[in-house]
Amino acid sequence: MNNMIRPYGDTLNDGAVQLSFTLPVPHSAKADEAARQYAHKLGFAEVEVVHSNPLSADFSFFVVYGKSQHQLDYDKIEVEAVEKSMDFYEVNNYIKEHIKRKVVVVGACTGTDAHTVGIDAIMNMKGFDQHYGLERYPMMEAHNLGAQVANEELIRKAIELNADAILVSQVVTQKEVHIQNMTDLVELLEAEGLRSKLIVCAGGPRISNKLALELGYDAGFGRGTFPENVASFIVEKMVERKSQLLLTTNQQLFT
Amino acid sequence: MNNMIRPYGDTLNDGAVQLSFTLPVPHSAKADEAARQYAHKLGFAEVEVVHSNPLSADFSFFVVYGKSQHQLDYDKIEVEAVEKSMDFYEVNNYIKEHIKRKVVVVGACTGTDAHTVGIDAIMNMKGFDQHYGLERYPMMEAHNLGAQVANEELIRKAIELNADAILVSQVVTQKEVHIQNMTDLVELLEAEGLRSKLIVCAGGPRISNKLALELGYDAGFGRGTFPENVASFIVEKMVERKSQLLLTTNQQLFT
Amino acid sequence: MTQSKLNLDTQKIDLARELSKLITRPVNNYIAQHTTVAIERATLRMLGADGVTADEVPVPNVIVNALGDKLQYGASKYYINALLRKNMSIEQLNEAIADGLDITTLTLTDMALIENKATELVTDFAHRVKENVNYRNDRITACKEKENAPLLYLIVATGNIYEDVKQAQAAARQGADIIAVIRTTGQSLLDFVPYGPTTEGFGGTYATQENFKIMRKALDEVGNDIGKYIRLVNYCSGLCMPEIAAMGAIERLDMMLNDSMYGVLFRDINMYRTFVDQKFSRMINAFAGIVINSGEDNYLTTSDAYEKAYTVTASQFINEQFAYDSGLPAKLMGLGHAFEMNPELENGFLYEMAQAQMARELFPEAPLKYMPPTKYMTGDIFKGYIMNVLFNFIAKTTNQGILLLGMLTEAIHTPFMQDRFLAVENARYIINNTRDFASDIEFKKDGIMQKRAQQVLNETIAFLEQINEKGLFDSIEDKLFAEVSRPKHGGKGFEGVKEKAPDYYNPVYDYLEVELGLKNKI
Amino acid sequence: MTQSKLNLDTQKIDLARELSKLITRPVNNYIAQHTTVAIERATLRMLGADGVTADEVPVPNVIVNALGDKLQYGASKYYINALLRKNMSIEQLNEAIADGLDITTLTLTDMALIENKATELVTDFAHRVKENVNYRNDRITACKEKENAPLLYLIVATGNIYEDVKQAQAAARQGADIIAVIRTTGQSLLDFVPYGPTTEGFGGTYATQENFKIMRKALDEVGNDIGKYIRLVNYCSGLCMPEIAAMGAIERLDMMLNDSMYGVLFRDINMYRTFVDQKFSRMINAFAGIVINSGEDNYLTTSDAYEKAYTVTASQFINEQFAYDSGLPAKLMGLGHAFEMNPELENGFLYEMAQAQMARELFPEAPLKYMPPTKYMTGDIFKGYIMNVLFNFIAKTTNQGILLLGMLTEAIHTPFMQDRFLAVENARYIINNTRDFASDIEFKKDGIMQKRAQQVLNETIAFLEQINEKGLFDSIEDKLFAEVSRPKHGGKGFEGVKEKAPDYYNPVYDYLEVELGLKNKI
Ligand code: B12
Ligand code: B12
Ligand SMILES: Cc1ncc(COP(=O)(O)O)c(C=O)c1O
Ligand SMILES: Cc1ncc(COP(=O)(O)O)c(C=O)c1O
Repeated sequence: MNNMIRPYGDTLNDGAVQLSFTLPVPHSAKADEAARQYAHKLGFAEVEVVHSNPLSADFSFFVVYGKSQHQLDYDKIEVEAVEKSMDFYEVNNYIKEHIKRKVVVVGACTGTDAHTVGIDAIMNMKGFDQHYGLERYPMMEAHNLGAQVANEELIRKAIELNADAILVSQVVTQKEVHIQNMTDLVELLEAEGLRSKLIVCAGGPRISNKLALELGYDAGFGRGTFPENVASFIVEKMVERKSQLLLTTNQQLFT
Repeated sequence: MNNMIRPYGDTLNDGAVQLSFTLPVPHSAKADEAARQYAHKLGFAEVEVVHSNPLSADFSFFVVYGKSQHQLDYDKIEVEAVEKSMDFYEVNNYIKEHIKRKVVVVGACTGTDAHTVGIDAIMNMKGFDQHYGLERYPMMEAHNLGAQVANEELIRKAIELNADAILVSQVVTQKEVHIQNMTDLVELLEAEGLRSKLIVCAGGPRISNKLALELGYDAGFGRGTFPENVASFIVEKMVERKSQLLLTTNQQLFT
Repeated sequence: MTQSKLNLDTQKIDLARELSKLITRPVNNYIAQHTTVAIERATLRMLGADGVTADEVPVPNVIVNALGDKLQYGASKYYINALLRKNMSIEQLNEAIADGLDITTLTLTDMALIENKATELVTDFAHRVKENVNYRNDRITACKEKENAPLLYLIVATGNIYEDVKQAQAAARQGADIIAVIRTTGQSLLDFVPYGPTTEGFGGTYATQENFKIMRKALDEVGNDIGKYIRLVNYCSGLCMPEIAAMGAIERLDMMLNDSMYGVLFRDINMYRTFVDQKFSRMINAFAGIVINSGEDNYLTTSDAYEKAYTVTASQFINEQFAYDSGLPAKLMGLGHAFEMNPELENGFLYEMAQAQMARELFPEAPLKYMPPTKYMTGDIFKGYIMNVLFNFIAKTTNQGILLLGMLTEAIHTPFMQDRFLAVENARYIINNTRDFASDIEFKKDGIMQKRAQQVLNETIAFLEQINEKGLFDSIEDKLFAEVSRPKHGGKGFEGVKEKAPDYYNPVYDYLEVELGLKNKI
Repeated sequence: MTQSKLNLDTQKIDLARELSKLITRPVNNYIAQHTTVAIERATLRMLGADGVTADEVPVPNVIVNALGDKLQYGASKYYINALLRKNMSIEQLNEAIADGLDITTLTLTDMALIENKATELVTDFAHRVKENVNYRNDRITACKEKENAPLLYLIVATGNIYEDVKQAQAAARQGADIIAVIRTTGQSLLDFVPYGPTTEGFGGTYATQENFKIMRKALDEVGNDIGKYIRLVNYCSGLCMPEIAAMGAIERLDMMLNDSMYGVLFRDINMYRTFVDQKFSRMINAFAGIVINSGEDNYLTTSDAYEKAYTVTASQFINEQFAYDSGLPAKLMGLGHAFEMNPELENGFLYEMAQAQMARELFPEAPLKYMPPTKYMTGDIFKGYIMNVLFNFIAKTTNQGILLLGMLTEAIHTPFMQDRFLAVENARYIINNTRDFASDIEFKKDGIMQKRAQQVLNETIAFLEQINEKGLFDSIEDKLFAEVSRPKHGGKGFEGVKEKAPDYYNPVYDYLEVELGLKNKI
């Protein structure tokens, strides 16, 4: 069955959307008309340029309302995000039961990125918003390398500590620096034959699970992530990998 | 020559646009993804759902940024709006010189619409934002009938006062009531054979020149109109009509 | 109440009240001698009249229309007489009238019998209303701590009562304390109240008794769910003022837009009609514990808020006096004012703060109703959102009672669902973040705010003196309010005003006068 | 300055200043005995050294690298000696060095000749800087009335100096008083200053002398056009602190981000290096009339603004003392702080107001630099815009000097052109609308705000006492600031610190010490 949706202002399917943008043209009636026609190009009807303002001699700002004519089949939307996760206690019990030893995690904010607050929120003792960080998990051994850490250094530490999982934080995304940086890490891991032995997760306010998967990570975590979200993912993934491996190679993990 | 433009965030043609809208779905990761895909449908790339919030059990609100892939040829934009206009003194002199008698204008906010402030701004002595209203023009005779005036009543008055122009204000636009109301007036005028004898203008915050022309008016005036804008238009249109008439019928107007 | 910040001269305040008493006295004399078609219809409704004819004419209108000049004796005795004569139940009689029965032709029975029956009917009505009042009070007491202070007031305006319900329930979940169902344009000029559930309103939804019932139920539902009592508002204005009051009392509305002069000035309703109607409507509201919201904000949509601030204050005093005269206690007086200073005005924030604080100090017990910026809102929704921040800030800092939330799209369309959400987010942020700012600051002695308030109070007194000299009727004719002139015998609805006969009879009026302490029990 | 609102104990304020003196004294002793590669390069620049080698190594770096251990005698005499020995013009010498001339191998001539030449070169430098100061002062005096109060500070961050120019000129036309060109990430860790115009920055634009020149010209141009003096800001932080100061003095920058401890805490630069560098950089800024902006706001991006407010105040006292020690007058001290209270905090507005007002009263002559909300900004741009309203409100009401404008898209991207416009619209609206609110209110005696400020002042004193006991170096190592530990001999750039020889020679340093009154003329 179809479940076609549209934006909603005050009547179902009215398609009402608010937009604001700048055009590189001088402020004038012609500019207003251009803003209107531009919104039409985006698929809006009943476009109203409700406000416009010069920003400089060559730029103008617009606030526009319109009724979008597009619709979307909501039933066809698929989300890869892990919507539920275990909590602190459940994760630790799960490890005790299924992995039976401490899980080792190494994390860092990599490249030239100096934003530590995000990775600290996930890893440090005190955690974030009343949610303990991984360092507080009795069944985990968490190493937070801080910020501005080179990918090579991160991998070196992961080998040294015999890590099960690597956590990468990327906050600065200007000129797609994060893509470059994240891709490098995966390539380095593959070159060293480590990729399949590790769970590799990325996080940051502009990171989505989709993007992370595309770049060859096991998962990505965006704004509002709590430590237990990534902890759940790691331990479940480890157990999933183990059973797959048992099936295919009869090899023993977690030893 | 083409002059293709796109919205501007911080780099020419980056296409950056801010949107906000509500979708009739419960707040969830799936909803966020739907918002993202919806923006894609509108022609945006690099869509980021930077914020979302439940509005009720069945509705969610989103703030989205994206980079529009559409472009618009700015040279092809045509505006019908009168961008320049004479000022108070010029209008009066123009009338003295070209029309040589007082121009009679009748205005009202019609239908059930009770918003007088707009038509008052155009017609009352004191005018609006330091711009005198038409009642102050020595070469005009302006009659403001106020609000909630029926179309029939307006026409009756126009005939009685031997008006040259009719001014209609429409502020309430819900359920397109203004379209109905404005169309009625033109039909009534045509039925009485008066349409071509009068300059008929409309105004209001949601009225555009384009809309007014479509509905059979001589011009439409939106937010921020000053009295001299419509005054200029009326007197120039009168003179233009006169010369056309002289050419075709040799008939004498303004007598 | 926090202590005075403005250092206002209490003698001047007393003088303003004195003047208002003098101003309203002659009007009250006129009121006492007159009834109106709307008062009679309202009375009939409270006695039980209801339903419509096949052409949608409400039963109360049928009766009043049939009575013609007999209205001077009051419609009640004819209705009650018919009940007795026909020996019908209320429902049967209503149906019979809807089907064409003319009760005015029935011979009148013994007045003592009628009075007995009247007592029974009035008791039924009073019982229902008192139950409403008790229910409301209990719920409010129980849910007190979840309420915002000031109470957050949001509107719905879809035109369709069933859509309104969805919007209203969502708004309540977002944090609203009060929901107003905006009325369709033009209803205030109808001399009857439409009937049944409606889905075809126009920029608002018809006020009908059935719509009241539907929304009341919906709000109780969501309220119980979230542990709050959600107040319901409608418009007790226009040609049917007293009838709407009666319907509101019966269906447990909690607030009513209700002003002693709004209809005259802004809807061109005849002034005699409005003054007579407003009194009875307020008596009903008072009895039902309904908070009234007066409409002083409307002055500022046409006049400048800085220049004409005193007209707002003067009108508040007059509204207060008329309200007292109707038995309405101060705690039910949601006196209106509005944040409409030009945002370009240097120190506009201070003038607005002074005005709002003055309203607070002049009417310390009234749950003032503070209206958001509308006039200077434009399509610049971001700037509009700032204006709403300052508005919420002043509302909290001057301890207003009822906060109508400003919409960032005020200049564009009736609110979208998201606009309401953003409005609540704005208000709650400010209220929480500035919680005790009011009690943590003082206004500088003889500073800009103190001087401004003192000046407006002086202007108010001068204005009230002028009105007192001219008389209120002539003052309105002479454009003293809202820069508009209303001729005494012009406007809508004058034909509906009737002089009472010496033996005019209205058992509801009599009952309410006693209940409200306006007259001693006989 | 308006009179005190907070009723702070002046003895406590004096005590805090006393403690800061005690804290900085041992650091100053260390500073006096050391120079750094950056100080020497800066000195060379002020004497005229400039240009780069074929592999983009700046001439000052070439010289300093070649000097090796001789640096303890100061680089100046070698550079001047080469001028004399080679009998070259400055330009010729610079070119020769860029081409490979090693001036450190030339035999030193008579010190008297060197000193003579030094006087000539220093005079040239001083003349240029004094002209800059005079020009700036004249323009500011002439354009005073068009300035906003507080001054509105906007950033540009395209990475390309030519794009920056467009954005900056637009911002100035929108109403900015100050333009800061954000530096590319990582530049603070480079131990040299890149050369020439650049177009490839990363989240910001390289600070180069040519870029300074280009932007200075662009701002003068738009400033003359609109009748305002537009101030230009860059970052005098990182491993090249003194060099950037020198370049800024020459190219007429007006403000510099410059902090005595920021590099240590937030860029992991070695503490000895930073303390030594900051002194000379501040002497240059003082001489050039450049306002410094300290970086206390950074503490609150990692620590909680309510809990750790005292670290900000303590750091302001320390920054002030170091600034005085460098000859910087209070009127050039843009001491930093920031609006970073959690917006969910009940009465957060009051705590923030108390903190901002306290900064105002503790440093009455300093043009405080107030940073906007960043940490609690989210993708909810509407809520962010409210936070910016409250920020602007507090800035105006507590009479801050320099207002960094908050961007509604702070949590999303570096500012779009429209974001800057909306920020200016927000600030100007609030500044105008609340113009005299500050002088029209008083804080309640022993109210929430007064008590909060008094508490933070007490905590500050306790904290300064603790630092004084431990010593500043150990305190930093022990995580007392910003919840981060920096080992004394760790971090970047320690190898660039050199003990001065007894006959260390630096004519610019000597000149500035006298000019700034740090030492009496001999
Ligand atoms: C604090 C801050 C700083 C501080 C950092 C202090 C520190 N020690 O971290 C300072 C002042 C030093 C700073 C500097 C800069 N910053 Co900054 N900064 C911010 C700010 C205000 C808050 C970031 C933050 O702490 N968020 C709180 C944390 C808890 O959220 P989070 O990082 O999203 O983390 C959560 C999730 O994303 C997730 N997560 C994050 N990482 C990971 C990893 C894993 C494995 C998992 C599972 C989850 C996860 O879980 C966390 C908890 O839910 C933001 C703006 C904003 N309001 O977001 C700008 C911002 C991030 N900074 C920005 C920039 C550009 C810079 C500079 C480059 C500016 C410059 N040119 O100088 C510099 C240089 C820094 C550098 N070299 O990287 C930009 C980035 C723009 C972009 N998208 O590219 C922003 C958005 C501001 C802006 N609008 O310009 N910044
Ligand atoms: C003031 C006001 C009122 C006052 C009107 C007082 C009065 N005497 O006019 C009161 C309180 C009575 C009122 C009532 C209602 N209002 Co009203 N009101 C406004 C408000 C706040 C300002 C309008 C205004 O005065 N603008 C200032 C004038 C100068 O601007 P203007 O009208 O655009 O006029 C300029 C131009 O448009 C042009 N112009 C206008 N007319 C003409 C004519 C000609 C010939 C020319 C050349 C130019 C011209 O020139 C003028 C000067 O530049 C707006 C919101 C807003 N901020 O815009 C809502 C608004 C217009 N109202 C609205 C509504 C829905 C109502 C009600 C229907 C609500 C209700 N259900 O009760 C009622 C009923 C009124 C009715 N029957 O029509 C909606 C309309 C939505 C829509 N687009 O349909 C608005 C937008 C508010 C909202 N968001 O809901 N309102
Ligand atoms: C007192 C009062 N009644 C009624 C209304 C609503 O308008 P209408 O007259 O259309 O019911 C208002 C609106 O502002 C008002 O203030
Ligand atoms: C004093 C100071 N210097 C410099 C900077 C800029 O950072 P960077 O170290 O990258 O130059 C800041 C930023 O907040 C600062 O406060």
